[in-house]
Amino acid sequence: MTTPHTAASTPPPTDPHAPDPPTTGVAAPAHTGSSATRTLGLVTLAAMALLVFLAFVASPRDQVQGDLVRLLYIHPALAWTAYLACGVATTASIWHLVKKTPGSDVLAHSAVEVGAVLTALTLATGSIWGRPTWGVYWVWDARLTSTALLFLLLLGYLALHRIDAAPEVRSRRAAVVGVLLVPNVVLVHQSVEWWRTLHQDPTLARRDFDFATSDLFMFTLVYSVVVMSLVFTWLLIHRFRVGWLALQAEELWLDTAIEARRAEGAGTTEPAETTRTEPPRSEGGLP
Amino acid sequence: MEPVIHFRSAVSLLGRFPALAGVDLEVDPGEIVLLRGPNGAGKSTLLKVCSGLLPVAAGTARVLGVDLTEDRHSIRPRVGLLGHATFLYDELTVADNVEFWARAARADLDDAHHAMDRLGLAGRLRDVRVARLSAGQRRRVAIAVLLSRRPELWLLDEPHAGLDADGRDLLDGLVVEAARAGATVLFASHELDRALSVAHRVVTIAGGVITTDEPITGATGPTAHTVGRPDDVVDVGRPDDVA
Amino acid sequence: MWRDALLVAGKDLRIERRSRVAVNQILPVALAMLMLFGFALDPDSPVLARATPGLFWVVVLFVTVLAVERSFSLESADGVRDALRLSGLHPGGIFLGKFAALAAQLAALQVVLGFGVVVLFGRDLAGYPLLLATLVAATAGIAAAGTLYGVLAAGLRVRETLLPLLLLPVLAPVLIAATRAFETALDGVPSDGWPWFNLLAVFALIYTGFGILAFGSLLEDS
Amino acid sequence: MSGDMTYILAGWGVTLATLGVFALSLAVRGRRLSRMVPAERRRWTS
Repeated sequence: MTTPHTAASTPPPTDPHAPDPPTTGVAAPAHTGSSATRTLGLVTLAAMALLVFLAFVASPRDQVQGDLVRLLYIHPALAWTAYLACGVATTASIWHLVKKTPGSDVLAHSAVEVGAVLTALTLATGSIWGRPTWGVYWVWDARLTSTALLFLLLLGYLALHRIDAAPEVRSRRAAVVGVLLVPNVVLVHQSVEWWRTLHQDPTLARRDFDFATSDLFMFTLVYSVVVMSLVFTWLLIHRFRVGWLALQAEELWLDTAIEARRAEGAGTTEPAETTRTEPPRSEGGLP
Repeated sequence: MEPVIHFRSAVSLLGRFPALAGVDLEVDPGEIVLLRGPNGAGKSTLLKVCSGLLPVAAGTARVLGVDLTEDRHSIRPRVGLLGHATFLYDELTVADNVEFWARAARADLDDAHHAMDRLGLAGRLRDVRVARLSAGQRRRVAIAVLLSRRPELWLLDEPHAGLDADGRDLLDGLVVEAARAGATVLFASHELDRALSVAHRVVTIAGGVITTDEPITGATGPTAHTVGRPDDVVDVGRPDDVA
Repeated sequence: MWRDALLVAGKDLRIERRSRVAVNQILPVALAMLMLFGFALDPDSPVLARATPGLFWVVVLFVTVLAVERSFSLESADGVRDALRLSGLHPGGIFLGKFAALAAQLAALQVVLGFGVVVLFGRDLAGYPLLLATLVAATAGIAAAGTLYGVLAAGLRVRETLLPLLLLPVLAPVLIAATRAFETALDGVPSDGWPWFNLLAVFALIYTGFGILAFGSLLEDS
Repeated sequence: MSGDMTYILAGWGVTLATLGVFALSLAVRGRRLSRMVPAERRRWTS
C-alpha cells in the first residue's frame, strides 16, 4: 500500500508523554511538533493522497510513455526539492559564515540531510524510470550524472559535519563546504552537460519526449511539485528542530560540565591558610 | 596603569571541555608570574588564551589592552608563546626555521641571528635539520624564535622541560632580563625551586579556576642566591609601578 | 599578503627540496599508476591510445590527494598550525603560498607524467597551445581546491579518508574539462577545446578567490 | 496495465516508504532529545 505517511508520525496534541517526568514543571509536550506543523502535516498528507489519486486514477496514459508517465508525477518533483535543499543549504551556510549564528548552521545541516534523502530518491526514481524507457538502469545522462555527483557532495558535507571537534569548528568547516555546494553543482552540471552534448549519441533525444499534453497531465505535474515542496518544508522544519534540540542538549551538558570543573577546582585546592578559594559564581557559563 | 592581563570569570572551552571555568587574574607590566597547579588544571589553556590562540567563551578577558572576546588577532604579534610543542618544521634546518618564523613575524633578521647566537645555535647546529636535534636543542631553537620576535608578553609553558642546566640558567636569565626591559612574563612550571627564584608572584590554578594568588615573600623578592646564575638577577625586585 | 605568500611558498618548496617526498614517493606512485593502466588496458589495442587523456588526468587527481595530504601534514607537525596563527602571517597569503607550492609541484609532476605518456603509451603530443593552457588552468584549479579542502580536513583524526571524499567529487568537472580539452588538442580540432579551457579557468578563479577569503577562518579553529 | 506497472509502483513505493521512514526517524529523534531539554528552550512547542 502506498499511502503516504509523511506526517503520520506527527504526534497528536494530547500526547501524555508519560516516560519523562524529570523535565521541568512546564507541561510542554516532548516532541518537535507544534500546532502549525501539525496542520502542515495534515495538509501535506491530504495533498499527497490527492496526488496519488491524480497520478494513478484520474490522469490518462500517455501516448508515448504509456503508464510510465505516472512516474513523472514524482521524479521531477523530487529533483526540484533536492535542488531547493541545496539552495537552502548554501544560503544558510553563507549566513553562518557571515553571522556565525548557531541556528544557521543547524538550518544548513538540516537542509543537507533532507537534501541527501531527496537526492537519493531522485536517483532511485530516475533509474527506475530509465530501465523501461532506455532499457538500462543507468545512462550517463547529464542530469542523472550531475545529480549523482551532487549526492556525493552532500555525503561529503555530512561526513564533515560528523567529525569529532568543537561545535564551532565543525560548523565553520561544514559551512565552507556548504557555501560551495551550489557553485559546485553548477560547475558539475555545466561540464557534464557539455560533455554529453558534445559526445552524445542521439538515443537520449527521447528524453525530450513528445507528450500528448493533456491539461490534467500538466496540472498533475505542477501539483506534484507543490506537494513535494510541502513534504520538504515539513521535513526541514522538523529536522531543524531536532538539530536545535541537539544543540540545546549539548549546551545544557556544557553548563553542568563547567559546574563540575569548578567543583573539581574547589576540591583540590591547597590546604589551610594559603587557600583563597574563589567564591561560587551564579552567572558565567555560556551566553 | 592598565594591567597586561585582566581576566574576569573567563571561560574557555577545549572542544566541549571547559578547561577554564571562570578565571580571575590580573598581571601588571614587568611582573613575572609563576603559574602552578596539577596536571589538567588549565595552565596550558590559560597561556593559550592569553596568546590569543584559544577563544574566550564567556566572561571578560583583556590582554595588552585588547578585548579578547572581540579581537584575538591584533595581540598575537606582540605575544610570544613557548608551548609544549616547539612550532618547528622537522625538515628544515635550525637557521631556516628561525629565519622563517622571524620573517613571518616581520622581525629583524639581525635580531634572529643574535638570538641564535645567544642560545648557542650559531655554530655547528646552524645547518642541522631540526629533526636530528634533541628535545633540549629543539627547545633552544624555539626560545630563539621567541626572542627574535621581541614579545611584550612572554607566555612560557613548562619552559625548563628538556633543557640542561646551562639552558635553564640561560632561560632564567633571559626571562629576568626581559622583565627588566619592561616585558611581562607568565609561566607555568613544575620546577618550583627554580621558578620561585625568578618569579615575583605565584598563582595556583586548579580545575580551571584560580585558587591562590600571592606575592613571593622575602625582602628582595626573588631569592636569587638559590641557584648559581649571573649576578644580574640578584637585585631584581618588583617593578615600582606595581600597585 | 603577496610577501607572505612568497615566504610560505618558499618554505614549502625548501622543505620539498630537503625531504624530496614528492620526487621520491609521489612521482613513482604516479608512474606506477601509468604502468597499471597499461596492464589493465591492452597496450596494443587502440583503447589505451584513446583513453590516454582521461587516464592522465585520473592519475593527476589521485596524485593530488597525496600531494595535498603531504602539504598539510607539514603544517600539522609539532604545533605548527598554532604557530602559523600566532605568526601574524596574512591568512590569504598562507593560502596563496600553499597553493603556489602545490601548483608548482603538480605542474612538475605533470610534465614528467607527460613524458611517461609519450614513452609508455606511444602518444605524440600535438596542439601545444591548448595543451599548455589546459595544463596551467587545470593545475591552478586543482591546486586551489586541493589547498582549500586540505585545510578543511587538516588536523582531524579522519583526514586521510575525509579528504578524498570531499575533494574527488569536487574535482569531477576539472577531470571532464581537462580530459576533453586534451582530447581535442591531441585528436580533434584544437579550437573546439577552448570552451573547456574557459570552464577550467572559471573553476580556478572561484576556488582561488574563495580560498583567499575563507582560509583565515578555517585556520583559526583548531 | 503492463509490466511497466511494476516499475511505477516500485518508484512510488520506494519514495513514499523512504520519506515515511525518514519522517518517523525525525519524530523519534525529536522525542528523545526533547526529554533532555527543558521546555523553555523548546520555543516552538505549543
